[in-house]
Parts: sequence; C-alpha cells; structure tokens
Amino acid sequence: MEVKILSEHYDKPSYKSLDGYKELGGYEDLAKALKMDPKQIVEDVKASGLRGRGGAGFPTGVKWGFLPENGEPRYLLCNADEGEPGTFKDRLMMEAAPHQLIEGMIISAFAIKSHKSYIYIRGEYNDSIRSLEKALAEAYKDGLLGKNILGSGFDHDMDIYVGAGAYICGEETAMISSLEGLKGQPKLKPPFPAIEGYLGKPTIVNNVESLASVKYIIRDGVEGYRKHGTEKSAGTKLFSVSGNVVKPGNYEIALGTSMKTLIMDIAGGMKPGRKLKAVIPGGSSTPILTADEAMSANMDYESIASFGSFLGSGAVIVLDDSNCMVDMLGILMHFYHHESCGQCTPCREGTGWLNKVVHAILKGEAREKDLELINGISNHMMGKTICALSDAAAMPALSFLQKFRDEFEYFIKEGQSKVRGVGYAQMHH
Amino acid sequence: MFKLSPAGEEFVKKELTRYETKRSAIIPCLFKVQEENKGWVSPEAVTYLSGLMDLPEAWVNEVLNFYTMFNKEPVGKLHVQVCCNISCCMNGARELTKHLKDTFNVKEGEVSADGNVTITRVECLGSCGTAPMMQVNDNYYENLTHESAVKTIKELM
Amino acid sequence: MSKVPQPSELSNWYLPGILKGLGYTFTNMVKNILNPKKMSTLNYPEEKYKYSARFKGNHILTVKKDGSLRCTACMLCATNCPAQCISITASEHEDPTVEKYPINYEIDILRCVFCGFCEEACPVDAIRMGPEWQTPGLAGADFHYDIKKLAYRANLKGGIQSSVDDKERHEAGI
Amino acid sequence: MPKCTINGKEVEVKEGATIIEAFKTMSEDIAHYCWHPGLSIAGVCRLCMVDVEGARGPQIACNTVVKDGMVITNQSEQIKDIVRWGMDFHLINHPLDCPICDQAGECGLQEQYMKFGQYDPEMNQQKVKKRKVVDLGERVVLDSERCILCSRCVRFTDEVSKTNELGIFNRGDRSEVGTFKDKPLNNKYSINTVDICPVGALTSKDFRFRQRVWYLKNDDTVCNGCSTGCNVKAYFNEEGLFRVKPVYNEEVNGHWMCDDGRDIYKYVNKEHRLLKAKNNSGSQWSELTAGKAMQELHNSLFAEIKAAPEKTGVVLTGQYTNEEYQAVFATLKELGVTQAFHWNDTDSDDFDGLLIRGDKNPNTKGLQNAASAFGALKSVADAEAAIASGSLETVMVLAPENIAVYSNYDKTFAALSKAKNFVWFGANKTECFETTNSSNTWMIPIKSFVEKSGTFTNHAGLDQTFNYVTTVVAGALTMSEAMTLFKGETLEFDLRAKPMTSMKNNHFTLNRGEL
Repeated sequence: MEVKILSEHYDKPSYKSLDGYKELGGYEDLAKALKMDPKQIVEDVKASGLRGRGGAGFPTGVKWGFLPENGEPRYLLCNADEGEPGTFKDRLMMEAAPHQLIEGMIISAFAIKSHKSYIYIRGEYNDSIRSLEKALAEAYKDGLLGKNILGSGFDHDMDIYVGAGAYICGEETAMISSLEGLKGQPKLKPPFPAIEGYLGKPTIVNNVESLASVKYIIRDGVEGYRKHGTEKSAGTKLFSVSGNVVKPGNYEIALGTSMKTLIMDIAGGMKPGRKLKAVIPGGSSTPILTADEAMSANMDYESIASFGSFLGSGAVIVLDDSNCMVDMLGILMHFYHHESCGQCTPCREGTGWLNKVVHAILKGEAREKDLELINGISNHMMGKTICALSDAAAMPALSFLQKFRDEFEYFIKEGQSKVRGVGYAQMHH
Repeated sequence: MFKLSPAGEEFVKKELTRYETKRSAIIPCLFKVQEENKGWVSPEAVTYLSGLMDLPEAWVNEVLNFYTMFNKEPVGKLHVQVCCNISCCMNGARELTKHLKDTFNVKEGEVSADGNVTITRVECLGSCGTAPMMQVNDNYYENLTHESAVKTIKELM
Repeated sequence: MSKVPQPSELSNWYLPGILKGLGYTFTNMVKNILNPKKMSTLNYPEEKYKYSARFKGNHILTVKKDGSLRCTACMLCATNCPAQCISITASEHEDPTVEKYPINYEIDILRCVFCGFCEEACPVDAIRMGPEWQTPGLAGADFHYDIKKLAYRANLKGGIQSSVDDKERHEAGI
Repeated sequence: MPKCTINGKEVEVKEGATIIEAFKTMSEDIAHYCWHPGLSIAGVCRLCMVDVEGARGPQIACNTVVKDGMVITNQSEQIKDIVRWGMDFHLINHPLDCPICDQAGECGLQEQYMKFGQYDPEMNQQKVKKRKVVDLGERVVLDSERCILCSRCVRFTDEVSKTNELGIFNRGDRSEVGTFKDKPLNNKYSINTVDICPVGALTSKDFRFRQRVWYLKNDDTVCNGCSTGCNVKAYFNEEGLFRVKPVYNEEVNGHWMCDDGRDIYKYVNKEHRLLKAKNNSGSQWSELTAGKAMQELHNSLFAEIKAAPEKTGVVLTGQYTNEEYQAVFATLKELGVTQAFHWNDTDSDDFDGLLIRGDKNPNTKGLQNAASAFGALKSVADAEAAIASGSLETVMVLAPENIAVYSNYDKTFAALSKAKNFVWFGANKTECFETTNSSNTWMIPIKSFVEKSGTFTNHAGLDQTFNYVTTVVAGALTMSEAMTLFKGETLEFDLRAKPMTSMKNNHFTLNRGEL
C-alpha cells in the first residue's frame, strides 16, 4: 500500500507556496534541526539507514562522514539532473513541493557545515526551474536563506544551476564538471568529491529525494523513520511506474513492499488483455527482470539485488507481451550511444558498437555470432571506465540477451520480430 | 554579426560574477544567446560571446557542442521535441513523430518550409508516466494523441 | 646426386661421335622442315614467345577509374625492394580522401631483380608485374622508368584498372 | 620511499609516484595512450589496467598511487584480455590508412597492437566518418578519423602552452578534436602536439610526406636556436636532415621545444651550405678544398698577421662551441692579436616564460666565458668603424650558422668585407656572398652543429656537451681544425673505420622511440 510521507501533501496546490507549506508544518523541522548539534544530525542520518535515492543507493550519512573534519569552503550540491529513462519522481517533488527540498537542503547543509549549495537541475525541466526559483526567492525573503537563518547564526546561500541536456551530468563528478563550466564529463576518482569536488573543495552531491528525506528523519527521529521499510532498506521511497500499466505515475511506498503490489494493485495492473512480460526495476540502466522474477521480488535494495538487478532510481518500467525485446534494446542502446560523454574509450566506442550491432539485428543484417559479440563488448565495457555509464549500457544488453535470447535469435534468422511479426521499417517508421 | 541586446549583455555580466568561476557562466550565457538568436547558436555568436566573456572560444564551443539543448542549426519558431525513449515508444511516440512529420510535411531536424516547425526526436524528458509527450519550446505537453498533438502545435502557431 | 657418366672406350675414336652428332642435327632439321609447328625454338626477334599473364616482367602502375594513379606513395614497395631500385616522391593531394599521391615514381629497371616483392608489399594493388620483359634502351636514362612509362605506356591503352575501387572502399568504410 | 612488486620484481619508487611511473622506471611493458609524463592525468584510454592484489578489480595504473607493499601485475590473463579488447575499442573506428599515414612506423596504435592486440578483429559494421585533412593552423594538420581522443594535445594547449586553442567537441563516438574556426592552432609550441599525438591524427605540415620515418635515423644533440639550449633529436638520412624533436631534460626543456627550434635543421641541409672554400684575390672566384685554403692562408697571412697583430681583428658570434672558441683564442694569443669583436643581432633578455629566449645564439655565455681570459669583446660596430678608418686590415669572421635570426647579416657582411684581408668562416651561403668589397676574400666552409662534437653553455651557465650526429658537407672543417691548419700544423684523423650510416635502410624497427 502507498505510504505517503514525502508525498503527503503533493496533491495540494497550496503546498507549492511558502505560506501553504508553512501551514502544513513546513520549516518546523528546520528550526528544530538548527538547534541540534550538526554532528548529531549526521549520526542520525547514518542511523536512519537512508540510502541515496538517485540510483547507487549509497548510505547518505556515510557519504557525509567522508568529508574532512576541516576544510572550508565545502559545497552541497543537489542532484536534480534526473535523466534516467523511466524516472520522473524528482520532477514531481520539485514541482509539487519545492520548499520541501529547500528545507531538506538547509538541514543537510547545516549538518555538513556548508555555506553554499547549488541545485543542479536539468534544463528541460522548465516547470521545476520556475517553481524552485519562485520558492528560493520566497525563502530568501523570509530569512530562511542568507545570513543568520532563523537566528541560529548559520549562514547559507543557495542557487540554481540549470543544465543543458546531458544524461551524464547526473553522475556526481560530471555534474561538478558541468557546474564548473566544463563539458559534463566525469572526473577521475580518487580523489572523491567529498575530498576534492567542486573547484577542488570538499563537496557532497545528493539526490533530490535523499535531501528531502532528511527533513523527515529530523521530524520523526531515527526510530520514526525506520518504522517503514526493511532493516537494510529503511524508509519510504517514490517509485515512478511507467510503460504498459493502466495507471502509470509516481507512488510512494515503504521499501520492501512487493513489486506485485506496486504494479498490479497500486499502478492498476496490466492493460486489458495483456500479460506481464518483463520489468526493468530501477531505470533503464538496470538489468531487466522476467515476469516471474518481478512477481516474486520486493521493492528494496537487497531483494532486487538477489535477482541480479538494482533498485536504481526507482523507475519501474513495465513491459507486456506486445513489446519486442530486440526493439526495446535498440531504443536503449541508441540512448546510451547518444549520451556517452566520449571520454573513456571502452564506453565511447562500446556504446556506438553495441548500438550498431543491435541495429544490425533489427535491420536483418546481423550474423549468428553477433550475439556473442554483444556479450563480449558488454563484458569488456563493465567496470572499465571512469563512471558507470558504460556499465549502464552493458547491463541491459547483457540481461536482455540472457533472458530473451530466443527473440534475438529469431530476429537474426527471420529478419523480423518474433512478438510483433514485423521488421525494422514497420517498427521504427 | 550577432550581438546581444543591452539587457542580454547586462545578464552576461551578472552571470560572470554569480558563480565561483567565470567559466560556470558559459551555459547560462549560451542559453541567453540562443534565446536572442532565434533559437540557435551560430558560430559568430560563439566568437562574440567568448569575446564578451573573455574566455577561449574552444571552451565555449566545447560546452556548446556537448549539450543537446543548444541548437547548432537554425530551428523553426516552434521546436517540437518528441521523447522517443523506452516508455514513450511503448506508448506510440514513434508513430506520433511520424504523424507529426507527415502532417507538417517536414523532415526530422529540419525547419519546415514556412519556418514554423522543427520536429526532432529526443531522449528521455522525464515524463514517462504521461507518455507519449512532447516539448514545444519551453513547455511540456503530455498524454498526447495524434489529434491532440497536432491541435496543440496548430494552436501555438 | 647425379653422376657424370664416364666417357666410354668408343669415344676415343672421334669419328663415331661426330657422325652421331651430325645425325641428330640432320634428323631434327628434316623434322623441323616437315613439321615447323612442332619446332621447339623461335625465330626471335621476328617471333616472340607469349608469356603467361602471371609472368613477372616489367612493372605496371594501375590506375583508378578516372585514370589517375592508384599509388598512394606509401613507400612500402621501395622499403621492401631488395635491389633498392624504386624511388618515390610523395605529395599532398587536393582531395582529402586521397590525401597522398606520388608526383614522381621511378624504377631503375637495370637494378631490378624482378622478385615481385613490390607487388606483394603493395596494400592497394597499385603496382603489378606484367608479361612484358624486354627492356631495350639506348641511353642510361631509358632504364629509369617514370610514371608515364610505368602507367601510361602505349600498350597499356590508358592504364590498367584494378578491380577494387578506392572510392567504393572508402564509402564502404573499409 | 614505498616499495612495490611489479610482475614479480621488487622496485622502490618516489613518494607519490603512480603505478605507471613505476612500470616506466622498470621498463616493463604497459599499454597506454593518454598518459604522458609531462601532462596531467586524464585516465581515458583505459589501457593501462593492472591487477593490484587486494583491490576490488582491475585498476588503471596512471591514476593509482603506489603504496608500500603493493603487489602489481599486468601479466594475468584477465588483464591481457582487457587490454586486447581495449585495443579493439580504440581501433573499431580507426581507418586503415597506415599506407598514407605519416605516423606509420612510429605509431602508438601499430606498436601496441603488435604487442597487445587481438589479431582477429570483430568489427564488421561501418566505421564512423569524420573530417580528414583539416588545417588546424600554420604548422599542424588534423585527421579526425585517426584520432583516438586521448586528449593529450588538448591538455597540452591547456596546461603547457596555455593557449587553449584545442578542444574536444561533441560527445560519444562523434567527439572530434578541433579548433574553433576563428582561432587556429598558431602558438609557438604547436608542433609539440604532433610529437605527443600517439597516432597519426596530428601531423606536421613541414615534415608531412617528405620521408617515411623508417628511412630516418636519429641522434641526440642540442638545439642551436636560442640560448635555452633544448635537448633535441635530429632525424636524418643521406639526403639530409628532416626534422627535429625534443628530448626530455628536466633541467632545460622538460618534454618540449618551440616551433622555431624545429626549423634549425633547414640551415644544415646541403642546399643552404657553403660546400667548398672560395677565394677571391683579384676579380675572380676560385674554388678549392677547405684544407688547401687554410694552408694557403697560413702561407700568405700567418706571418703578415704575426708581424703586425694590431691591424688584425676577429669577429665572433655565439654559435660555436666552447672548444672552438678556445682554439680560436689560443691562436689569437699566439699571433698576438688583441682585438676581438662580438657580433650579436639578437641581444635581448626576453623570455616567454616557457622556453623561448630573446638571445638567439646557443652559446653567447660560452663565448663570454672564453673571452673573459682574453680580454673585453668589443661590438661589431667598432670593427666596422675600424675597417672604415683603415686601422683594421685583416678581419676573420666566425659567421653565424642560424642566419635567420641575424637581421643585419647582409649589411654586416658588406661592412666587414671592406677589410683588405677578409676571412669568412661560415657554414651557410647566401646571395650576399656574390659580391665582396675586399681585395682578398676567403670563405671557409665550417661544420654545422650536427656535424661536430662540442659544448654549448646555455643562458643559465649549464654546459651541455653534444656529439657528432651526421655529416652533411664532407669538406667542411670545425673552427678547431681550421685553426690547427692555419697555424701550419697538420690535422690528425681518426683512421679507425666508422660505421657507415648513410644507407637508406629500414631502421625503424631498431630505432623506434618511446611513445
């Protein structure tokens, strides 16, 4: 069942404005947090078990703990460059509750003693940009940002940086590069951003949802927050359900809820007459699950991992029996080829190569051994590059091929889709 | 020769000091140039901007060419971008693009004869739950049908 | 191991040997007069032997469809040449897909040992060894074959084309 | 000083050294393209993968700092497999135009593919097409298809020359190195980008298509282009010199050299050289060998000078070796000549902050040092005045070798040749040689810097000794030899046979440089 914590008031238009937000308990937790010891907040976040909601699922508190004891200035960056196909939760959060994010960010900044933060937001999200700009102006006007916030002596400035269309900028070091005015290419690690990030200063990059959740850890306390979710995957999370379901949309559920509930009940189930074929559980980069696997999985990090996939950003893409897997993989490979930043050779060349091979299959020009080639390319892209984009391209290729090999073989042999019975021209127009 | 309006130049000067490094201002300034240069950034505009910002042309050009939201070619008055990623394709985005291209008689990425429309296919725009969708200039239009998409574009013309 | 046959006793008497030899000559003369087609010699230079197309004779530089040289001046033939008889001067071509071409290609045919290594080294089938083998000349300069002679001598009728076309190769992305 | 074990051998490296540096100190093979010791770490070619014991997976050697006790290998099957595929990734969009590529023979892709490659390529799709033969600037040509985007050149213009002309535009496999149209690659160090390019993407217009590299041999010498004295490699064969590349020397030039220095070989080649000694003691030029000329000079002038040394002067330029200066000053002492003049048209202290210095003579400091024992050097203007007034009758000139930097060359030649006896020691010839104002002119061909061994003292006082590289003009002498002959002594030749170095042979397999 849906558990509305973050999204409790998302349906109320008044929640967007500062007044409406304050009426519904907004900024109370900020006042509470500013009275706390920053170290205690970090400890609380650690104890809450909050894990990064952007995709990697790295514990937020642990990340904060990597910051050097001293070292000024330090930056907090909010990763609002939501580009993973299938994900649209951050957009909802920024449009429906901009102040919720701002409050979460001020608390987080206070905890890590940062005096400057940026919200890096993808340029296509014009509504979110407008909504956040308005909210920031309101917050500055109300003294919630700037010097001496709420009389606590804590200073903090927040600004928005608008991206210009690059999926890779969702990677934290690429985002830092982009913010520095370079091309959005990931930087070598080590040094990690917590040590040397934006302009060589310690920097923490967190997802919108992670930062907003901090507010609720302060509000409910560690115990209260851990009430939902499982031992290792605590709290609730927004899931973006899309694809062939009756009611696609964002749904907040406690981690650990079964995928069956999410898809079949909450999202309205399959369209009439259709059968579930496969589910991509965490955005297009994560390995695909077959219908059987999906129906027995729970929506938490561990359960999904036990099926060899990842919870990722929580973008559940549902495929039914009308979807040709070769076609779907072609779309994904085109996407990664388009978005590879071109820095590391295995990714730059590998994504292009994969795209060519998959499209050769679609066009009926492939050889039998090209399936092995896809495996070879993918395996040699995984973990060989600076960032995870090459893994993100390789994982779907590997899993599609492993789980739906018959469709690929049929396509190579017959030159048309096994599911749809048509060739490339009819599918791609 | 392209030149920003006085307000635009003022904007560039402000952006140059807004961030910790001057280089950070490249993206916002390019957006400004694109806005004032009929929706695209010409090579002359890059020369002009790099002179105005006092940064090497190569830096500006690198940023310009890296990001997809900057148009390196002229676009129509309405820049229609249809998301053709996985969720949208499942819901008929490719068919929609074809329908739009046929209706407005324009090839992908090119400006229509009357200079009104450019239709491009783009990657995920974060509107997967309301697929298929399109972005016309700055705004999203979601849950489209062939008819509603055409109607929307015609109304905007 | 072959053994040299020892002269027999009979050969000490010279006359039988001379007669035997004359016998051969006369038999063959009569044979040849009666059946000139079976003659195993040629009336050179009035008659010339026709060698197989694969004979490694004088070099030919092949040309493209437009009649220009296929040679890219990579110097692999010159590098590979054991007699060091090939000298090439390369230059920049105005067409960027061609990029490099020889403005001078010379073979010192008197130094050439006709080994065919140049043919084998060539990556673009630009040099071949043809069936011609006569290399007469009156002065030293006649034995330095230049592009005009190598690619466009009269009996090549405007040049030999290779079966592979550069442009097609380029478009195919090879 | 951390110790680590590389491929089973223990090695001690500097604090903070990376694994790839450790490999280099041990001369162990490791595949790499983007790493260059003179540039920042990019970590993008992903070929220098190594297994570090205890690490999560394969690491790149260029961005991993050696820690004490690390056990590193790149010989495991897994690493070899990764490198094989890494090579394939580099090559799938690389055109097979080695025959026309100028880099062939010294190409990083060729070399490393032979060592590490997967000989059975898998790619059978169409390659990405990019621009070919792009004019980047005055000296460099780009072929985008050949580029493997290692970003060395971009980092060079960002970090070393700090001119920022180059960038990598677009993304993914559409990425292309390039300049922005209005700003070509015209900095004073641009050919360094050609040197560091591991493939044939950047080629030098000057060297392009003139020789295949395997016809060239090379040897180390010191650049005579300015007082910095960069360490260089001259590339030559029996047709002459073809190019000059920098050699690493931390004290002097690091990894780089300037574009002007690349032209120094041009004055050395035969067409610019004085090939034989020339004499004009009436109205007719006669040619003779240098040795014969020096002998005749000894016979006609030596005694005359010794009798009246005050009427003789020597004009010196800072382009000769210390050894030669010593020989010259020793002869002068013997003759009793006291007048020495310094000719330098580029007397300035300019420095561009990287390598280029205003004083375009390689050995001004050496000349000054040698002269300090002899007495003060007067300027060449004094010599001209003395000749005009008739107080100087015999002039010997040690003419500059690199004449391009001598802006008053012709004028000075005309003024000095007014002397009654005019002896010109020089390596080059120019048009001004046709007319002389002297009644007794001698021109002696001198060896250029690549043809002799000696020492240059650079601007900082560093003595740099260099060795004979090759012979271009067989009949030329060094100043030391000329002075010996002038004194009437005979030259001693080393009669031991030297290895013949002028055959145009396939040397590239033996002389491949470091990548």
